[in-house]
Amino acid sequence: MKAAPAPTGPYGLMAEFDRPDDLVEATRRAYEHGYRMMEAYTPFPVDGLAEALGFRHNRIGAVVLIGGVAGGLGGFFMQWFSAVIHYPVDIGGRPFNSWPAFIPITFEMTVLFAALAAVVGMLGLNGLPRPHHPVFNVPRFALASRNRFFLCLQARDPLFDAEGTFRFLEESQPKAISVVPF
Amino acid sequence: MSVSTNMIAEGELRLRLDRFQWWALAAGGLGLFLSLAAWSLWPEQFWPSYLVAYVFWVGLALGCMGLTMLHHLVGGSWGLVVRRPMESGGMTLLPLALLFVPLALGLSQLYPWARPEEVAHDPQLQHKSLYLNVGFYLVRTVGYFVIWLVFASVLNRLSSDQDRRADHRPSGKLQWLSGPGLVLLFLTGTFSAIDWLMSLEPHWSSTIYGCLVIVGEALATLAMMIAVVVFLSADQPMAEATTPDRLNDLGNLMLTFTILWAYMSFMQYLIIWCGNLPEEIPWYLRRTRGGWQWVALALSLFHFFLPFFVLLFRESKRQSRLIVQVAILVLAMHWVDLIWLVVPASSDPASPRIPWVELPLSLVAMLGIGGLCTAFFIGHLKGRPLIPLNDPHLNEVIEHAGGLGQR
Amino acid sequence: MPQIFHPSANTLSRLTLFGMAVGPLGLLIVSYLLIRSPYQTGVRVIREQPVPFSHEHHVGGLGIDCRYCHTSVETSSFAGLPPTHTCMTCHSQIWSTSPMLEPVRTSLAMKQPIVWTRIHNLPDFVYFNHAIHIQKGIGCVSCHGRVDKMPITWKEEPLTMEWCLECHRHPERHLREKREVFNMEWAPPVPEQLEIGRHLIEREHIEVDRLTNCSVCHR
Amino acid sequence: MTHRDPESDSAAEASPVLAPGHTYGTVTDKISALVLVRPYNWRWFLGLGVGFALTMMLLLAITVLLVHGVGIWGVDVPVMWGFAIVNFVWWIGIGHAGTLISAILLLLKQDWRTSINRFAEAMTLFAVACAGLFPLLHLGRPWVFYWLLPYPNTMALWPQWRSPLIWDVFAVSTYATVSLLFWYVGLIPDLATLRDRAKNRWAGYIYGFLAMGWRGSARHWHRYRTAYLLLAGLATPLVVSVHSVVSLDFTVAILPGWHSTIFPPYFVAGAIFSGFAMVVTIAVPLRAAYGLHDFITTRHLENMAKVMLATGLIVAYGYLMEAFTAWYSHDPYERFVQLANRPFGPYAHTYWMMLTCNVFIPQLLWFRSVRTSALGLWVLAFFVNIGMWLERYVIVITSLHRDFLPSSWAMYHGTVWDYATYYGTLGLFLSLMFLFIRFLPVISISEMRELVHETEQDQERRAEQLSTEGTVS
Repeated sequence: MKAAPAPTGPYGLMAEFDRPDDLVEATRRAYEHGYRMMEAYTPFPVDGLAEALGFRHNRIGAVVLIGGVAGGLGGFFMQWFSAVIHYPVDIGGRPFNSWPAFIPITFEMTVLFAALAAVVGMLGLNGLPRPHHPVFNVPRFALASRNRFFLCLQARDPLFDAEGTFRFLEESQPKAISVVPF
Repeated sequence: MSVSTNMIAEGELRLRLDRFQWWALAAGGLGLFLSLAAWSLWPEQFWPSYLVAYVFWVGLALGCMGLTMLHHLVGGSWGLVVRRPMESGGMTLLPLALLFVPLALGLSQLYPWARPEEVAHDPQLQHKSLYLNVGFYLVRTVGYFVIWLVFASVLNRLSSDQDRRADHRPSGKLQWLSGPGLVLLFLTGTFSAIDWLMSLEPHWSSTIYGCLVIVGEALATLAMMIAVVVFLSADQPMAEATTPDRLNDLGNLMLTFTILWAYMSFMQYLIIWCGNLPEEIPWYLRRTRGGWQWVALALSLFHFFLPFFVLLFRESKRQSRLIVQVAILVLAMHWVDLIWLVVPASSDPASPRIPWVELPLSLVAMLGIGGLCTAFFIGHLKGRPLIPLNDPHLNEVIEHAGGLGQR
Repeated sequence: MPQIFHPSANTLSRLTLFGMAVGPLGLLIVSYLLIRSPYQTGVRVIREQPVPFSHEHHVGGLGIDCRYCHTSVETSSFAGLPPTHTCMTCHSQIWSTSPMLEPVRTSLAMKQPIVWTRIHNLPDFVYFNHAIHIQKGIGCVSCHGRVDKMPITWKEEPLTMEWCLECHRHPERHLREKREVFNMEWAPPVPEQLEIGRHLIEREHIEVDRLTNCSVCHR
Repeated sequence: MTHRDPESDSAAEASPVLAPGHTYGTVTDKISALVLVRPYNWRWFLGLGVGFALTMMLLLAITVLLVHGVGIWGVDVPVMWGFAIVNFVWWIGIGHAGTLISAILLLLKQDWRTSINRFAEAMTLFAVACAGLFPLLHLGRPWVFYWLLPYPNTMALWPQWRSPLIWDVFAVSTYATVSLLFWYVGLIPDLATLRDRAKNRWAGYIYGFLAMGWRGSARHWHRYRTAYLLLAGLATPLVVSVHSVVSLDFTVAILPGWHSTIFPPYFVAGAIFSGFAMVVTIAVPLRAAYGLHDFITTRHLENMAKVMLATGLIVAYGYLMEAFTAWYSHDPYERFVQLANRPFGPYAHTYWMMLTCNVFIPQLLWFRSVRTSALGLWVLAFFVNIGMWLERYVIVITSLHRDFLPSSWAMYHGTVWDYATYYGTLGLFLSLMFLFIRFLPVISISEMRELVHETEQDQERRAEQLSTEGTVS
């Protein structure tokens, strides 16, 4: 992470839209224009928006796979180690390595660790929790969780310049444009 | 996708179908001839092989009927491309009903309860003779076929009716019929599995057995339908109808049934393994010793793990080449599964062996019954539109197809 | 109502989540350590006795054999605590007026045994037999430590099931020749201990596999 | 757009999953108002009060239990598994519908799930909490419950991995954890909505803290959706495994009436059956009390009824297979339990009531008029709830009270404390449900907005298609 720019400047400029399609269109335009440090905010997942931002692959799947494999192997190992190596006890003549009986817990541990990996991975990769964020400084941003769609071009983008970017955003005919202070 | 053509197989597809049908017919004839020879030479080894092949193809026909009715009930775009092949698949019960006749001749070779000298020494079998006797067995089998054939022909007739009509009355009837039909099919499927397969070892019983066999049949049917659809979609008109989304849906269904099959198989094994009761465990002893353990291992690897991991990934379900390979693997393993269920039945639980001689016999029987069924199947399929044209859900399904890929 | 949080809330919330994940783990580690600490096991904790009896003096200094006082240790499950008479064999002659030994004399006079504070106490559901351990070659030191160096008796080992099992699983690490059982100073020649142990297991017919059966100790 | 499609005579079109006329704003306002604006009313207080009173009774029953031990219950040799296990299985079964509705229907892209998944998931959590109480209390010494877990103890002991009771510990705790995660992850965007709309400063803090700073970033949504979908994919087999493991508690024992291979799938079906019945039991009054007819439509009721019919038939299949196999196998013990003791023995009335509630009455669901009548469905669901409790009672008690040794045959009856504990958990469930309704959105707001979006898109596409078809012909 680069150091945050001087706290005097704004965080970025934020355009507000009524319809998800307009936001996707504006985002695509900004990306084509060369903007990279930007983020779109919507009240529900909009198809194609992340792709318009140039974001294609999230690594959640891999994280979950790793979690599941670790949980499954760990779960079986735990049972095998304790029943075969650490304290083998003959129960009803069953073999020490009663693998059919170990399957249910192995399965549960696989699911448990995969699910934990999914949630922790999602939060971690998203950089959450983060209750304070500059975008919340815009009063109208409260509508981002209701019915408005926002595009924020950040000041740390090399292409960003307060006036030019403002004009660029205006061309997408947003409902409003606001400065996002730090 | 255009619905402008009448969707009847024409041109290149028709040629390929004709060719395939001819080959199937030839293979079927050859297979049946060889079967006849095998029967006269090794009658004892022949009957289990014939039963395996017979149950394999009946299972596919029943699976086709069941999935057709399931589709009438719950809808979904997956059924669109496979409905007609499934309806034709259900009709193969017609030749299969005839092919049961030789089986009826071999009952005493197959089933201990059909051998009076064995029953005379076995009080258990005497007790069970109320249910397990040749007469009642045949009556039940005839009953199953009557029910199945009635449903298969009604499903086909109403579906064809729909092609020629503007209103949706036949479709409504189909939907109305499918609920009770599915219940009836599930029950007859269960009892046919008990009669034909479970009673091979009349001392053993398992309450999940019917479900297990039915799930295996449904899985094999899905695999077969994927193969059929990919075969058909090499040419127009099906080339346009078969999108990656459809394959994805069918692949997901196959994944579900793969998991269900593994789940039920494992649960039965776990419960019987834990219980370790003398009346139950021999069933597994016969199937996990003397070479059969490797078959069991192969089943868990190639009937479950490999298809499961391949089908888990979205991309692999959307490539027709890959998914067809998985489907063929599943079909082959379903056959191995049936061999595993049937062939060890007559062996001694203390020292079972794999009777390798039966393998070619089984192949011959598969070829004979399968060739005949396939020829009949293609003949039936050729005469009708490959897509149910006036299905009330057709538009919905087409619309939906656009949105499917995005999730 | 945007921006309701101060920037420090970011750190705070992450710390909270981190605490929720690490907290239980820390608790587990703490309890693991606590439960094995003298606080729970009583190892090396000095307990007050009616008479400050010193094994160091009697065993180390005077060279009295264990069996002089603990008479039944070779034949019974219970090692035996000496009756007051045993003390009096000497203390009627020496230190016979020592105020420290007043409770011993009272005990003799009143015919009431001395009430010692018990140091080694196993739960009722554990069956322990001294005799078999002595007979098969487990030295006193193995469980009770260098009693000859204890000015007042303490517990040297935790006597947890985990600890018992360690020896029941690998008796070869602790076995010694029978003649050395009561020898406080005998220490195994380090590299050969396992060899000696295995030899003794064979000679004494110790079935190691069965030593960890539940019913060996829980009868 | 109120364009009506000429082809729209199918049932799906006639009753949509969302009443027309809603926008992103209206769904947000309407649902969040249930939490933020609606003042406390007497009905809510009454409901919570009843739940609270019963919860106090539960606490009393537990206290008495801790003081006196499980002897205050009706359990004794040979029926050592009484109400505790019956209630455990019943509650766990109810706890299946929530996660199942959410997960499977999400995977199947069934958009009607949206308005019922949230409170069904909450129901799951509360039901699992109630379920978890029973085995713990049944331990006899509940305070050493942690002996069930594998941890490095001074006894060097490990749990008995070959025992289904330990599988249960793992299955139920995994299920509770994953359900909680699934529920919470689903709640995050809604908590953000509540944070942004809270009028009250403290409400803002609390919802904001729980929302973790969710701001609806597109990249976040992308990862969020994948994670949520994967959670659903994990939860689906998990749901199946949990009740399968519960069924293994019985089947692994070799008791007649328990040792049956059909148990795992038939228990799972039974769990979904009773779970959906409980969802209906809650959804019908909920939508009446809070005017949620727009979101919980007739289509939802009908779909739930269809699921109940299907799973009920599987349960009936399970009964049939058990009885048939007992007859077929000629095992005298199995035959006695299945064909003599259950239908004609001392607990015959329980058995026939079970069949009536679980098999006979649900056949009414074949009729569309029953499926679409809220009141009719509600009453029917009530019977199913009772029937599924009776099913577990029949399984647990009739197999135990006449086991292999006739000299130890005995009868079993629940005591006052058994009933107090059972009704107490009902109260706990009710209280938690009422608190949930008051403080969290009962319907997923963000998914509702998504549904509005999809509905609009569908309408647009349909309109386009219609106009192009018009030009062709």
